Amino acid sequence: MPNEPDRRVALAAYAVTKRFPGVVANDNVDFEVLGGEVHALLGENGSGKTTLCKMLTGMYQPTAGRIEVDGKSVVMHSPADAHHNGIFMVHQHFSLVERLTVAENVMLGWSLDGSRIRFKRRKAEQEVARLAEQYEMPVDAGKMIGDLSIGERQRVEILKALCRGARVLILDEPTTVLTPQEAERLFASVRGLAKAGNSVIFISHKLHEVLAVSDRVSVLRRGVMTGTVELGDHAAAVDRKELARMMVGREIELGRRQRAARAQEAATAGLEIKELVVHNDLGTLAVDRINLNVAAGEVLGVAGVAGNGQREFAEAIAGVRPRSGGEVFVGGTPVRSGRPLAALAAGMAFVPEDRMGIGLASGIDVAENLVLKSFRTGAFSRGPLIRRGRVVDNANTLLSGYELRGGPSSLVGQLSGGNAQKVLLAREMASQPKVLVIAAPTRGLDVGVTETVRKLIAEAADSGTAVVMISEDLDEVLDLADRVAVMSGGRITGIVDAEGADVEEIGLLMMGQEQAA
Amino acid sequence: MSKHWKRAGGSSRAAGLTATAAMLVALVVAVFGLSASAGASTTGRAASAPLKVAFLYENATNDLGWDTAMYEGQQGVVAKFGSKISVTDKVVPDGPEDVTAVKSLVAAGYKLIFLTAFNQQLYVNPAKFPGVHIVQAEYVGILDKKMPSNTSTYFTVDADGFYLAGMAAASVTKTGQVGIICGEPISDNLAESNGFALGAQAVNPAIKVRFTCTNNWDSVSIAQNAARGLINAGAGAIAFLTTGAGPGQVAAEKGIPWIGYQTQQKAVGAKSYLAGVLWNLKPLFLKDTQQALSGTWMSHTDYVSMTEGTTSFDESGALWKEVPAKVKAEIAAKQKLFESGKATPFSGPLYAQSGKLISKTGYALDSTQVTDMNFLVKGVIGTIPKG
Amino acid sequence: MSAILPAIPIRLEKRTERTPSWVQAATPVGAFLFAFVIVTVILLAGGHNPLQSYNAMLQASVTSTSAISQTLVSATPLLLTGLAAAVAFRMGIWNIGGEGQLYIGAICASGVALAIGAHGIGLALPAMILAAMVGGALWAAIPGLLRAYLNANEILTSLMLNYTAGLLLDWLINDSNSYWRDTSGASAYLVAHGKTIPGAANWPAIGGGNFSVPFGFLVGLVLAALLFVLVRHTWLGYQLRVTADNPGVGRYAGMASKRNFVIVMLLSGAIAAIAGASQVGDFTHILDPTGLQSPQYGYTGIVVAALGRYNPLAVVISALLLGAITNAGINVQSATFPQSLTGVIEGIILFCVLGSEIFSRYRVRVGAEKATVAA
Amino acid sequence: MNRGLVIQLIATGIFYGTPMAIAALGELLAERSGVLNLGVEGMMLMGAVVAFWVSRDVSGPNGLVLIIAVLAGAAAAAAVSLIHAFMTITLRANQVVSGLALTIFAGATGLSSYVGDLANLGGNPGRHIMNAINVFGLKDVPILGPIIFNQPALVYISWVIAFAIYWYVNKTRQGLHLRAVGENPEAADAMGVSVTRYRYAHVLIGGALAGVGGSFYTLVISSEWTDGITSGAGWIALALVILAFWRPAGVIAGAYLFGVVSALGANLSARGVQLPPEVFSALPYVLTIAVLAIVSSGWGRGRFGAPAALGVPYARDGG
Repeated sequence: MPNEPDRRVALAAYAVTKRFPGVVANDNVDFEVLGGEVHALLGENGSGKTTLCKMLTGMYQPTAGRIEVDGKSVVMHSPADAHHNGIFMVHQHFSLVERLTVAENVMLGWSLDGSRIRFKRRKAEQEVARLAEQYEMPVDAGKMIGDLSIGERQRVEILKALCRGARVLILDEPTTVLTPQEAERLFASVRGLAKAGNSVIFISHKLHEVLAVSDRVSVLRRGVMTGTVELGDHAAAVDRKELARMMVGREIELGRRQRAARAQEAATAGLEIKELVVHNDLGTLAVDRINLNVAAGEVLGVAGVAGNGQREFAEAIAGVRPRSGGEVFVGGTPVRSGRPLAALAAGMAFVPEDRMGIGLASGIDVAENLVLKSFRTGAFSRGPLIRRGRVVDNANTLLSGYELRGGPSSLVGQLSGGNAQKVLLAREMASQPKVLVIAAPTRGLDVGVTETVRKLIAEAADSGTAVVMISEDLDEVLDLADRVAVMSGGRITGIVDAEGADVEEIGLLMMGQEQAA
Repeated sequence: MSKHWKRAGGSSRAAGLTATAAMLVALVVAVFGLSASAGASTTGRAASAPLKVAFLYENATNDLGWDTAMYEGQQGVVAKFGSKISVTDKVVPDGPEDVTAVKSLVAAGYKLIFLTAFNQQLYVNPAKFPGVHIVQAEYVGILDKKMPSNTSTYFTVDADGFYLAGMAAASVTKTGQVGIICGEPISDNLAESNGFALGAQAVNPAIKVRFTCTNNWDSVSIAQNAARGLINAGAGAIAFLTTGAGPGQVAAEKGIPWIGYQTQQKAVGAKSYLAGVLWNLKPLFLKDTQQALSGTWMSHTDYVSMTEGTTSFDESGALWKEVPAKVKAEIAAKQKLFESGKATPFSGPLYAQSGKLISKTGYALDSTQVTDMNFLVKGVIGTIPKG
Repeated sequence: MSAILPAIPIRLEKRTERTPSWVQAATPVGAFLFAFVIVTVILLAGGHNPLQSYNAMLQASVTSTSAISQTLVSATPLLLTGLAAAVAFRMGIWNIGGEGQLYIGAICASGVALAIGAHGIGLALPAMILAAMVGGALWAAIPGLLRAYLNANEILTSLMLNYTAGLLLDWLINDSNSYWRDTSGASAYLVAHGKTIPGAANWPAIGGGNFSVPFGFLVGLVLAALLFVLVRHTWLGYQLRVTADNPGVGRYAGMASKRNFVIVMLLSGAIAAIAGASQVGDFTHILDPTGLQSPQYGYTGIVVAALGRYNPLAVVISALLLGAITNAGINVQSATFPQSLTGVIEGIILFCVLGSEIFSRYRVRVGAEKATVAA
Repeated sequence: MNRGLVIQLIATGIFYGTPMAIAALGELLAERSGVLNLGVEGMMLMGAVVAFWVSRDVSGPNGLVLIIAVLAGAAAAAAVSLIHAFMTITLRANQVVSGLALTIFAGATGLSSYVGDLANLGGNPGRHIMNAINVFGLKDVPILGPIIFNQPALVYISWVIAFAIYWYVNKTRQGLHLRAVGENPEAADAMGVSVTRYRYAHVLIGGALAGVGGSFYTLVISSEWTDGITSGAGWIALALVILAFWRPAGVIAGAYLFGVVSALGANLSARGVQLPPEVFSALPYVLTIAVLAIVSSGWGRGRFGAPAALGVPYARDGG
């Protein structure tokens, strides 16, 4: 049971506004965090919750309004100012230096014993080990960050803040990289911190987490604070639909996809994977003998915590990464390993998780990105030359289904995350693929685009494409998929039907516990 | 979606680039144009047209070596003829830009041009500038086997000067060894090195003469490296044929007597400066300028050394006092013979390093044998790099 | 957002939309004006009359046909090494090896000229260019392959190869009885030099009287046009642009980014080598180590490419500009106007244009961000 | 006899390696902060010309004037490196092109030669020279004497600088911040470390040390000024930083190796063994390419590779 907060306002923002060129990220927001309280900040991606927290930590300066610490108005120009006020933020992608040890990362920008110059490595490691013990965040202080797992890295991030005497700790979507059990242990630590008098701001867009850990929850939608709800002892009684409405504004039919009654048809073979083995860039085993079949028109969800081989699995199927072993068949025909063009020819489409990293060339304009896979067909060339007119026409026809800000000649690098995903999907769907492999389809997209993307995936499946959807967002997988395969440690630990699946069981599968055969 | 994006997108980027190009060119012409009209022309001719004389150097004229010696010649000409002539000089790194420089000088009306470096002759073909007198240090004859009529040249071989230097060095060395840095293994350097060796052997027949080539003309650090090499190998006194006073500096630091070359260099390492083989090119340059002024200039080839007074032996070194009186007298006597042309360093018997007899007693090498010398004399430790 | 000078309320704001074309045109012009002002100040400080110096520089490089021909002599190698650097830098590949590739091109071209030059220009000229391109491409292949397959930084490997090529050049002429060295005749012992290529192999210059365009410059113009079309309008150029922008996307789309990287490096090396062939064919007609190494055409070519923002057509203009400045520098040079001033002027122009680059990516905002703090 | 040659070679190697070592130590710091500066040759020449100017014009006790000269050279080179810092850190210009521009602007045919002309430094020798000192009178001790105890002061200062850098980078908080700024500027920024200030500071220190290295040529090796007197040492310094895997001790060892190799040719030819000098001169460059290939391939990248953010301009808003 969360304890009784001591009513002192540790950190607050009054009438705070933040304007970026062309968008108002926060509009006249009031937000108070009491001492010793776990205060959740709930909101969809793009609702402005991260921007608000960046202002609370001095990364950004508010365009209007003021920030108060312990009742006094403060102006913070940099994270260092925030640190002086005891405010620390743990980001989603960690800011750790790969080639330094845990102790060195913790000591960065801070002095252990107040000495301005000397940095004694051994003493620092002992101190960090002691603090790790004290906050039950076990981690080896002498190891290089490069050699740590994702969970350990997150603990180092939190430890960095605590060691520096954080009184207000802001956690930005911490559980996305954790298994349910690791998330549970995190909630326990967070409650422990609160009991010790610190305040914790818990940013999330997952309802069940918020209810499980926080004393109060404030909800942000499109940069406006729609309300603060007391949870405390009657958490269970809170109306979830009400909170969702506050978060999303209108009754989004997030309901589950109506399964076309297709299960009975002869399951024409879409994608077949036999004994797939793949290694990652460092040469270690990433995918360990996976066997899967995805029928045409079926959506197979692949759930699991990030970093369990999903990325290598997707890239190997799409031919971007060579397979160390096993076979892949599309509509019965085998696909050669490590040959993106062969996969393309076989009717494979691939929307990667890292949109700007692999999917789109940011320095090239939209029109030319849209022909990335089709320029070899000759439809757009006169001998070796590019027929610019044809390329732009193609862009216009493909993008007709989406309202895309900026024309075909605007650089992809200048598009928002949502628009980029639209361009990517438009291109991949253009070739009416037999198989669509799509990773993290809606990460970082605002609600409107998320809806469009989900509709597209559903349409693809209904039109007979075999869809493999890899996502860390369990709710999204359960909503869209027919069956859910859970990956852990590079293996498929179990396959369950999405209809009425038990989250607890999936959690265990994610943890690597093999499904009873 | 309307089609209007169709053409606009692609072309806007191209428009930007052509705009850039047009703007750039317009600016350059405008800015320069402005200054052209404003600047008064500076190349108007004065009343009685003075003869325009130019000197073209490959290195800065203060390198305390070859170019400084040439510059002293230039200053002699300016001092002598004053307002009757107008003199300029240019420093241009060797390469096609030598031609640019000469063309611009000819266009500006220069009638007498002194080319001071061998490499310039790889590019500037005097035959292409008929109306201009061109004076060169040594005629290399690459572009034109036969020397054009508008060219004259002087050929400096200081074997005699270095003979005297060899005598002095041999008399003061404490290690029974002397050394010489030869720079490029070209014929006159070999002749000067052999002169140095023969002079040293005249004073001390058992003397060891170390010879090293750096294949580099003007790099200070390479020449100094070679000087250190010689001293480490035991040379008790050193001389050098590379340009610049770098090796003298090293010798002074290690207290080893050294011989300066081409121009007065003792300031660099005065305390152990022994003597110097100095150039005085004024007589040559004055003759050419006088002839050009009086219109009686003809092509000529001078073969200059002590006899013509263009090479002198400087005895103003701090260590000169350590040369035994007997040797000083012999040096003075030898110098008079060289200056009067009655003697040459290469009088027989003369043996090559391999021991082969080059010329019998009583016979001396003739000038062509000296200008094409490609061997080292007996007793010299060192090898001429291949080629 | 980061403030340039905290004191003065000027802020840089990242442009979120495409750079307007007037800005693209105005920035280099602004940069030149700014450089022009600084150079004038330096000339005044050095005791020179700026107008007189500019006038003399102008007369030396632009106003008369013979001056323009001389400018072309300096501009030709700069155009070729400029294009070589532009095509590589445009693709995000830092080929600093233009200087060494130029030497290798000169060695190959002079070798071929000595061998078959006597058979007439029709055969000699194409053979010289081809030989140079092959040599330059192979020399550039070393940093290319090391970077593509061993991930070795191409900046430093190509830099080290410049010196190695220079030493090879010295060795061929000064230290060995190599095929290139002239060991016949008396002059062989006066100064170490290479054999002169047969007269028939000398490259023709186009144009009569005292206006002549070196053949190498025409080759440069043709190359500039070809490269512009290649990069902008061909699918090979498209693939090169994609792999340069993001090798990951290249692999995803089935493009061999490693192979494309090496192709661009070979192309860049080949073009730089043509500059070497042109030096031998057009100007020196002999393989001369000092003549090739002292002007540092390879490094100045990078300056030319940067001034032209790596766009082949703009590189033609910046090559002409730097050629004019180099040429003018020689003419204006006298005891009072030392040759080193040209290097200073070139450096200032480059710094100003380089600095102006930022204004096309960022918008300048005057006045501090309005962070009003309520009482 | 050849034992004497070996001792001479090592002593000369240390002597000629020192200027390159000092400049490379400076470049090491700049690169550790993530800024590549190809202008080392230009900065060394600025240091050389200004140091010589002071040595020629300032009269006073030899030791004092030499100190002033070295500091003046360092300041001049640092001032020039400020241009590169402003270009690449504040204006985020391309570091490769800016570095090359610096060498053209200040190098052998640029500002350093212009200063030489203005102050008419050529041809007349400086009045002060830093000679080898006889440390504790041990000059004549058989083996170590000439190598260790008979070198000019700057050699011993270069050892102190190398150790100070080792201590600074590994044993101080600021050194830790420097490593973080070079490896992952975003992380350093998030922890309140000012990336811009660190990069400016270390590019300037790099410039100053390049100036000290340059002054070695006009105060120690010789006391005269010629254009481009460092003749390429700046480029070797760049190679040294890689050969040493960005570690100070490696820089010193590599520099002395280069010194010995370049001295070897001259010493051998003085003893009658004439080998083509180009072979010796080419050795260091070929060696660097080989080491670079090994270091950058998979095996070496983890421990020995370049700082991860080398050459990448940093801007908080993603640049």
